[in-house]
Amino acid sequence: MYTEKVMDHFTNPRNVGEIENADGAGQVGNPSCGDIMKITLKVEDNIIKDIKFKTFGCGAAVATSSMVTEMALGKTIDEALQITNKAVAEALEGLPPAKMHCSNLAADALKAAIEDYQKKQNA
Amino acid sequence: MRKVYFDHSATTPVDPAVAEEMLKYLTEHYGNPSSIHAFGREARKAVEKARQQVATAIGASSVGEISFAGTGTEADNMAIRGVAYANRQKGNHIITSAAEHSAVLNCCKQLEREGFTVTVLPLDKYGRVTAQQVADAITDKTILITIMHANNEIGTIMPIREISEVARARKIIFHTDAVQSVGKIPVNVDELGVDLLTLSGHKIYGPKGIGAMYIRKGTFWQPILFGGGQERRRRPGTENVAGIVGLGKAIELATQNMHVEAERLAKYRDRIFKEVMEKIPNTILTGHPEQRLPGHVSFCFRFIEGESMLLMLDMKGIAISSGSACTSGSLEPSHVLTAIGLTKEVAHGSLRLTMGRINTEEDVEYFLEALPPIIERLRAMSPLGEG
Amino acid sequence: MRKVYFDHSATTPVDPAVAEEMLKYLTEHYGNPSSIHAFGREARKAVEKARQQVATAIGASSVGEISFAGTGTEADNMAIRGVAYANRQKGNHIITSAAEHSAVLNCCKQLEREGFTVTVLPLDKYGRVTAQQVADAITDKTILITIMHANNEIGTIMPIREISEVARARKIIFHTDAVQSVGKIPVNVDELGVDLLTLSGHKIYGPKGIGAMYIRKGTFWQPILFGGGQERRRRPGTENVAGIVGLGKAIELATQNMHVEAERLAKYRDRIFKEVMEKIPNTILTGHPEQRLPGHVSFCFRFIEGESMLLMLDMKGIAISSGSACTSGSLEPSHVLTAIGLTKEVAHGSLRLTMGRINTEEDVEYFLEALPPIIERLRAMSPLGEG
Ligand SMILES: Cc1ncc(COP(=O)(O)O)c(C=O)c1O
Ligand SMILES: Cc1ncc(COP(=O)(O)O)c(C=O)c1O
Ligand code: FES
Ligand code: FES
Repeated sequence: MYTEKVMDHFTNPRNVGEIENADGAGQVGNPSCGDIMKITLKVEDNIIKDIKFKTFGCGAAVATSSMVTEMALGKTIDEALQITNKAVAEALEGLPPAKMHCSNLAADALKAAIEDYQKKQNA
Repeated sequence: MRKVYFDHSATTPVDPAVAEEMLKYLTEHYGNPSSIHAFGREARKAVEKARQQVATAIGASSVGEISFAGTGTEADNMAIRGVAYANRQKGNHIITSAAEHSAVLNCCKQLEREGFTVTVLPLDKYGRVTAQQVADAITDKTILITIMHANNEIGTIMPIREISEVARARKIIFHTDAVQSVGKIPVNVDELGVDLLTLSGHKIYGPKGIGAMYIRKGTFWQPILFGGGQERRRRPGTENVAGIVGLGKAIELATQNMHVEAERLAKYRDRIFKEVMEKIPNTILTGHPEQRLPGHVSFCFRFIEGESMLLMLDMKGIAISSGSACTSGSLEPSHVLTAIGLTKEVAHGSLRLTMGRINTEEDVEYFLEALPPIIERLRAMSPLGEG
Repeated sequence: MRKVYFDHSATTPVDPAVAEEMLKYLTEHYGNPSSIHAFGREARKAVEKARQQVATAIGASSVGEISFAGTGTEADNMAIRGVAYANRQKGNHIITSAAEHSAVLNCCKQLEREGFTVTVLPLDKYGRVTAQQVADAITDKTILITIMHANNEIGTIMPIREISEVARARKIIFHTDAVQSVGKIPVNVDELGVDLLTLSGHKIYGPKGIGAMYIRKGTFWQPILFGGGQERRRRPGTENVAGIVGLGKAIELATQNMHVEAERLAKYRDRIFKEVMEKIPNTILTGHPEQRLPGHVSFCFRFIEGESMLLMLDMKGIAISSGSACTSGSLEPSHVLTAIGLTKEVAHGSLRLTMGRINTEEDVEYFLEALPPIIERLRAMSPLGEG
């Protein structure tokens, strides 16, 4: 059902947790749907220096969260904003069709965290 | 790695003695039971022997009351739609429960589309309906009551006897889906007081792809598939001889060992309940604590999602299932779990562990060691909860 | 005593290689394909492999066009009733032939009871319908044409390609029952030009109790059984994994060996026809002399009745069948035999001999020796004829 890459990220998820006093935080999804993803970031010189996630969801949800944090880490804000749902799914060597919505959540959570960071910067 | 199969309500391995019987009817006695030559007669004999085995196991008074079908689902379709169409002149109202399997619920939905009216009775927190609820729902248009014997997801056993008394008193045809109860707890059509009863081979160490319907003599009914005259014109198509032989043998074996096996599995079940509830906080037992199938354990763990649990247990070699429908790509959690009053959020964290013939005490211990760290790990990853 | 099985159109022995594959999925890889744990994934893989084997064998462009069913009969019900119900808005007229199996004819009869109109095309003396007959029968209410590929009783092959061209030109959905042709003669859904095609495992050295339906992508259709979401929501119920695996393997084997085997059996067939017609007077060859299935031989012997012949041959160890429906307790002879213009009296003396993989030249010789004295004996007993 899942690719090896998905299972790897599910089994050994990267960047699990929550950054205290994060520069940006984003949460998407809702528990009654069975998917919630929360991403927190640390940004220095416009570069994502640290990123962590927490996820309530299926195997695909966990793996996409893990993957999106790995992809975003070390990137500039602008680069990170370019990460698409499709790119996350591709980096995982594909997801079952029924699970594509889980990858949507990952990129959306990242975007929400970055927007939160930008809002705080502009405030 | 140790392999522990804890998903007997999903399906069971075919008992080696059953497989052996079946094999003979694949390669050796391969005749078509409708043929009158020696090969055909041999096959016919085997089919009729199996029919007798099923009749005996469920206490039917005659073999003529048993028909074989392609699956438990088809047997449910036969029972429900066959009664509904045949009794359309008398009325169009059907009573069922929110606990039913999709094989029953989706037949009822189809009948609604065809102009029938369906009352789906709500469940109490243990997953039961009462005879009183049924009595209150009956109208003078009611032609069929269909309530399952034991639930697949939460293991709860329904008070079928009480319900059938209501149905009898009002002269309404009563069907029970006994797919999960046959071979695990006593099932006798007269003691239960049912007019129709359906069962499936692969839940009782028989093969997949064979089911059976009991129909009490004199019950108004008509077929739902059309073709040849097999199964006394009740279900057309060349008989699945090996499957039928397998079901016959399987139901015989299951009922023979039932009491000893039920006691053994109930002990495991109660131990798991006790230890898990003690060790893992924020756990909810689903279904009835006592009125449940012997080998059936079900929980919801708060703050986590079923599929992730399944996958992690799978990596430990433990095969188990979840009522969380996330696993099937839909975001709807099990209709049974929400019907017993759980929020969707909680229902998403459901786990169903169903033990059977191949399980041992060691399996139980292995599971009890494996589970807590998995729950802990997933909760640490979860944005929900107290963490 | 020698045992000669000459009833391959009724059913076939399961090929040992097929049985071996199946056995693994009964006792070892017994998971439910819907389960996401390792046991379930193993079963899912096997089901999808078999789907590919079926798709390849009949030239379907995608595995999504193949659904498994419980029997050939169920597959016919799915195809015919599924198309009829789904296209009810467009029209209510169905065209079929008098040659069809009861699985098709009785679906059509049921649809008539439900308000559809059915045209049953008459047959020529060989048992065929022509494309012209079909064209003439089409009305602007026609939603489905269902004509079988090869007939079970008389072996005649229908001009499916020509008929499908007519159907295409008029944009009418076309189904063929290929239960008897698959694995015996080339069957390719594109070359035949069909939208739906049905087949059955036990006619091709696979198990009984498994069938399949091909449905061309984009064809309007709806399910006829209700329940879980299996088979892409086309056919609910836990998949008969071992049966599906068996069908997949069987269709692969049958299509691999088809040409060599067809040649071998056609030789036997032609020899039997020649010698019997020479040796036994008052014999009528039924079906088409050339446009027929390779291993399929059918006659009517005047002045005698089928069941008596069958029983006498059976006593010689020869398993064979008769189109005489006397065998099922009704006095009506086969509808196919009367449809090709035989009188009831003649039709009663029918014999069908269908050869297959397990038959040898010696079987043929044994039969050719056994038959004449039996016919002679029965004719001597008969009040009819010249005697
Ligand atoms: C032409 C034809 N169609 C349909 C069927 C029905 O198949 P099954 O026996 O698998 O239901 C048969 C054989 O019985 C047949 O010969
Ligand atoms: C309660 C209940 N009814 C019906 C069914 C359907 O049986 P089958 O899978 O043989 O179609 C099942 C199992 O899947 C079940 O648990
Ligand atoms: S989180 Fe529910 S399907 Fe992925
Ligand atoms: S003569 Fe007895 S059934 Fe036909």
